Amino acid sequence: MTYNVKLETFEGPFDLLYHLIEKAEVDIYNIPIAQITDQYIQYIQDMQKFDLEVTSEFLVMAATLIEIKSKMLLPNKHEEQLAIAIDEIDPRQDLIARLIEYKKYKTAAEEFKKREDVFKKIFYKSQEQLDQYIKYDDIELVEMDLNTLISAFNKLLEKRKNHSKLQAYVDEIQRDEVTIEDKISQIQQYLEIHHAVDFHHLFSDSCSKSEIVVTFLALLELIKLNFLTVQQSRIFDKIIIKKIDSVNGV
Amino acid sequence: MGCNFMEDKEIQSIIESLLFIWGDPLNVKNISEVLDFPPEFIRKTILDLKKQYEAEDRGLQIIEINNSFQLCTNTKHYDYIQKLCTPTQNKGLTQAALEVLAIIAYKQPITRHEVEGIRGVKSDKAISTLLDKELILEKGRLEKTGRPILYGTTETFLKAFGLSCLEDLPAIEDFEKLDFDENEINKTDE
Amino acid sequence: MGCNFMEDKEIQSIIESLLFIWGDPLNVKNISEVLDFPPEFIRKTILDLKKQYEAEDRGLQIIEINNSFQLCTNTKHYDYIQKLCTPTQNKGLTQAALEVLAIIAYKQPITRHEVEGIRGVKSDKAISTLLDKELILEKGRLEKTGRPILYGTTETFLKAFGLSCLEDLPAIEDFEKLDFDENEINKTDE
Repeated sequence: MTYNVKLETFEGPFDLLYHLIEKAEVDIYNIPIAQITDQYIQYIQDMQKFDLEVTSEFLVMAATLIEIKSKMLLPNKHEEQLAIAIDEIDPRQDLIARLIEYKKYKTAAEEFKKREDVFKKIFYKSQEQLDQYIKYDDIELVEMDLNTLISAFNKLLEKRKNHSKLQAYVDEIQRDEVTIEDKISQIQQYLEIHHAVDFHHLFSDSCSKSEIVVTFLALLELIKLNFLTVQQSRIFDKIIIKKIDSVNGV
Repeated sequence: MGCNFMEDKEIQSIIESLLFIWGDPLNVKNISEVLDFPPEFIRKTILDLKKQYEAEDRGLQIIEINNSFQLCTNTKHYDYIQKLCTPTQNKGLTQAALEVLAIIAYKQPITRHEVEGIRGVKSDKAISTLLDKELILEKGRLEKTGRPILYGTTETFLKAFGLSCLEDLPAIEDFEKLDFDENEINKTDE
Repeated sequence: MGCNFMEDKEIQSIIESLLFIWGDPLNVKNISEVLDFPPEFIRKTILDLKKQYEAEDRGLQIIEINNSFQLCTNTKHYDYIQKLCTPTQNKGLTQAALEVLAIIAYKQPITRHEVEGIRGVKSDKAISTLLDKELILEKGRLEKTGRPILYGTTETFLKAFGLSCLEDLPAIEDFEKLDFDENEINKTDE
C-alpha cells in the first residue's frame, strides 16, 4: 500500500486502527488481525518515511497487535486445556472493547462539531448599565474583600475587550446633525404616543455632545411652551418627562 | 395560580424586559423573587415566551442554561450581524479537543489519565486549550495517590453547544452503532 | 420594491437582531447597507415593527433618535427592573461602584471624565455613592478648562479593604491594556 499524495493524520492509535478497519470493511467483532496488523505497521513505516514523528503510543499499539496476532496463531492445545473452566477468551477481546469505547466518543465529537458550527452563530448582548436602575439609598457599606475590588477590575477589562470586538464598524457611522426644531417635534411625537418618557431615554450613550445640548434645549423650550413637565420623586430616582395634558388627565 | 390571560401576557412582557436588561443568563429564582410568582410558574411562562419567539421566527431567541434564561440573536441572522459588527472569528475546536471534550462531558468528573486511556494518546494540550476556553474546569481531586485533578464541563460548554443542561446531551449509547455495520444493523437488528 | 409579506417579516426579524446586538442607536443608513434595501423601506419596516411592539405591549420598545433606532425596555416595567438590579442584601458595593473605585484606586488622582473614558459608560452615580460612603474624596482640581475635580481614595478605603497604604494594592498585569483602550476612546471621542 502506498500513500502517494499525503499521509492522513490520526489522533492516535485507536483513530488509525479504526480507520483501517473501516476501510477494510470488516466486522469489528471479528477483525482479521493479521491483515490489520500488517496495514498498521505499513502506516507507521510510511510515517517514518515522511519524517513524521511516530509517538510511543503508536508503537505500543503495534506491539499489542503483534502480540494478539501471535496468540491467535498458537495451536489449539492451549484452548483445550482451558475449555472446561471458561469459554475461549479471544485475544482480541480487550482491544475490541477499547476500540468500541473510543469510537463512541469519536462519533460524539463529530456531533459536537456539528453543534458548535450552529451555536457559534449566536450573539449575546452585553449587560445594560445596571447602576442606573439601582436604589442607592438602600445600600449599606459593610466590610469588603480586596478580591471583590480586583475582580471588579478584571471584569471591567474583560468587558472592554468584548466591547472592542463590536467596535470595528463604529467609525463608519455618521450621525446627522439635528436642529432644535427637529428635536422638539421628535419629542412631541414621542409623547403623543407615550405620554411619558424616562429622561435618560432621550440621551443615548453614543449621542454626540451637540446632540445632548440640542435635546436639552428642546426640553427647556417644551417646558416653556407648557407642553411637558418634568418629575422626579426623589433624588437619583428616574426623571420622568410627561406631556402636560396627560398629567391633567390623571 | 389564578392567572388569567392578561396577567400572563403582562408577566411575559416584564420577563422580556428583565432578560434584556440583564444580558447574561438570568436565573428563574431571581425572576420569581422580583415578580413574586412561584418559580414553576415563571419557568412555564418563559418557556411559553420562548415558543412564541420561535413560532413567529423572531430576530431574538431565548436559550436555557441550567434553569437560567438568556436572550440572544436568532442563529439564522448570523451573516447580517457579521456584516454589521465584524465580530472576531471563532475558529472552533480541533478534533483532538473535541474528542477530549466529548469524553469529559459524558464521563465527568474524570482525570486526565482516564481521558488518555480512552483516546490512547496524550491529551494535555487539548485539556489546557479547553481550560483556556472555559469549556471545562477543575471539579476537585481524586482521593488516591497523586490526588489527580478531576475535570468537568462548564456552563460555557452548555452554551457553546446549545444545551440547556447536561441531561440534554444526546445519549452516548446512540453513538455505539458502528458505521460499517450500519446496513446490517438496519436490516437485521431487532 | 417587490417585497411580499414573507420578506417583510424576515426583514423585521433581521432588524430586530441588529438592534439587539448593537445596543446603541443604530442609523437607518447602516441597516440599509447591511440588508441592501433602500433606507426609506428600512425606516418604514422599523416603524411597523415599533408599532407591533406597542400593540402587543411587549417588554421591549423601539425608540427613535435622529433617524437612528434603539431597542430598550418598556418604561412601564421600571419598578421590576429596579427590583432586579438593586442588590437585595444591601451590603457591599455594586459592580459599577467597584469598577469606579478600582480605577480611582489605581489611577488617582483622576477626573470623572477619565474614569468614564476607561469604563465607556457614565459613572456620576457611582462616584457620588463612593463620595457618600467616604471611600473617595476630592483631591483638588485639574488645571485645565473647566478645572475638573480630581478624585482619590480615602483612609476609609484603605481600612475597608484591609490595606495599610496604597502601595499594598496588588499589582495588576493588564494595566497597560487599560491605558491603551483609553487612548483609543480619546481618539474616537473627537
